[in-house]
Amino acid sequence: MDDVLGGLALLFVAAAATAAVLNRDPARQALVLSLLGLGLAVLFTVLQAPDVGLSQLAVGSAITPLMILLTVRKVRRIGRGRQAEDDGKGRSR
Amino acid sequence: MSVLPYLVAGWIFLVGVYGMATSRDLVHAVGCLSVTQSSTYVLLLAVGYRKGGSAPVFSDIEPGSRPVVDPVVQALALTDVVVGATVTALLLALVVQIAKRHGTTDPDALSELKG
Amino acid sequence: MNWWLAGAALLILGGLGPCLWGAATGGTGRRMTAQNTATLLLCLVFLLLAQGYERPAYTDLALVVSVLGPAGTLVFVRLFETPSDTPAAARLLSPLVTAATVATVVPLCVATGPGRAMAKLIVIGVLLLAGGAVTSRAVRGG
Amino acid sequence: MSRRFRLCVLALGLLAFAALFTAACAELPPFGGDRHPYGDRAVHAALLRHTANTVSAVNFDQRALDTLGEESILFASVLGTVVLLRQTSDEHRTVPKPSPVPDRTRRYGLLALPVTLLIGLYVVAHGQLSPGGGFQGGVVVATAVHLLYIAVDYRALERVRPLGPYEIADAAGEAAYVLTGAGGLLAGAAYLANVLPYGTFNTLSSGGTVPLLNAAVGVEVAAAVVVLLARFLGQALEIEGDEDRGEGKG
Repeated sequence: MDDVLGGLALLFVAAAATAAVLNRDPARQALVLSLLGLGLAVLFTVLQAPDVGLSQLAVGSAITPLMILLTVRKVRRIGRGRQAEDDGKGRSR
Repeated sequence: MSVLPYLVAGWIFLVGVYGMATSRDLVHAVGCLSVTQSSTYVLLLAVGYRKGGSAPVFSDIEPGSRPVVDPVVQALALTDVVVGATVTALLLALVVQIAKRHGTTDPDALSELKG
Repeated sequence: MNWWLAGAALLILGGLGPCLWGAATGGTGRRMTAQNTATLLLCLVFLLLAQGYERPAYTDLALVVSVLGPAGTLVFVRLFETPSDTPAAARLLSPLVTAATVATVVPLCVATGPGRAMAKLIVIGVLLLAGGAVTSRAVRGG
Repeated sequence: MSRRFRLCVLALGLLAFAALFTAACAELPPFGGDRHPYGDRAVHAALLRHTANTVSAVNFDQRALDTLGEESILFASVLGTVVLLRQTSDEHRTVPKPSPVPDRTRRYGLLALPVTLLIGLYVVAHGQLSPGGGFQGGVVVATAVHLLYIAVDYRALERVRPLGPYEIADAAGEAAYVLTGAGGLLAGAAYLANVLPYGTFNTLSSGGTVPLLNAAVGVEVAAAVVVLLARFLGQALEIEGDEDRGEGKG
């Protein structure tokens, strides 16, 4: 039974890691990363490391996605600001 | 089953590096780095696992009543998970700075800007 | 053969696997619904693992997920700018998760018997149900 | 260097790594093997010092100096982030628009906050007994504070989060760890040596200095994450570059 559980958790983590890399939009990647964190937590618990699992859960479930999404928002705001600036300059010329 | 955990750790590492190298957005690259990082935790914990073992935590079992897995590798991975998250934050802060300076987070466009 | 572990394996294969597929493809609403369902199911997986390995200490993980999981989902609800395009089937998911929670927590309570451990299980169950009810509404935009 | 050429180099590197790594896997001790000399000795040493959670014993007693290093990395990266994301002279703050949150979510957030806080403190306090500790519990505590932003409103968060005390707490946590270590020197033993009485096995006060160092890390991590997120929130919601910045520079 241990082998089956461990194998399933490992395959889930491998699939989640691949999906996280292949999602090129950072906001959507953050969603898959949070699932990867959850999968890792299960894998660590199956490998009898609940301490590490708890660590992964605490970090991966809310804090990391929040930081990534805030960065994405900031970067997009900068992009929009630049766009507006360029448009303004184009009109004044 | 005997080498599957090691191979999965290797796969996560490879896929993370591939993502970083082909990324068109630095925020995405930072996400890929954290994927790569997680491969080390998988490898470490796989090395410390003992078949039929339990967690080396004796709040709810008698010491010596069951075989336990290796606590040393767990301690290594545990601190790095949290410290790694703050390093990710530092990298994201750098990305914000780059976006402010150059108005883009595409690494290819950035290298064109440089020369 | 340990039935608790078998249940956990079944939840990973039949619950978390499809959720990963849902979160990695498709529209934003679908992805968020999948992520939300995955966190709620994960809590049940931890409860089953704790019982299956006969380690009451492992329930701490379920306790942490029962509050941080909904918090994580609310982060996405808060910061995703695109309008929600939640699939119609999402309505069916939340009763399904509720039923799964009850179907997991009640047998676990029976297996542990009265005491501190059972109180902890009930607290986790209540937190999970409350969090699930709020987040699944929030994901649907209500 | 063209993109195509770069991909070829990447493929070569990845293939070489895959080949070497697979070869190395064959030589590694088999997964789930029975020989863990370091692990067995670490468990033995932890039990001698009455620490039920041997992982915490390794972190805060046997390898406490390593943890000091890790903690310093954490401290340094928080410092770096604070410097990078500070408000510069050509930027100004705007008041973010309040965003509508459904009543149901708001009520849940306000109820979940104390519960999450309590769970976080429980995880920190039981670090030397059951799974958990300062690193994990600190993050949970910090998440609890941010439920105010996630489920209520940014301004509600700003009211309970005067940043100064959190920055001081961050430094105080780091200092407490260093000073507890120096206590070992004062007692005539080595730096970070476990000099306090070990207490009764499997009680909150067991483990000598382990609970103290654990609490110091908990304070530091919680404060660090709050400070970090405050900077990100400030940048994403409040700080804006001046419109005439491009002209001033050019």
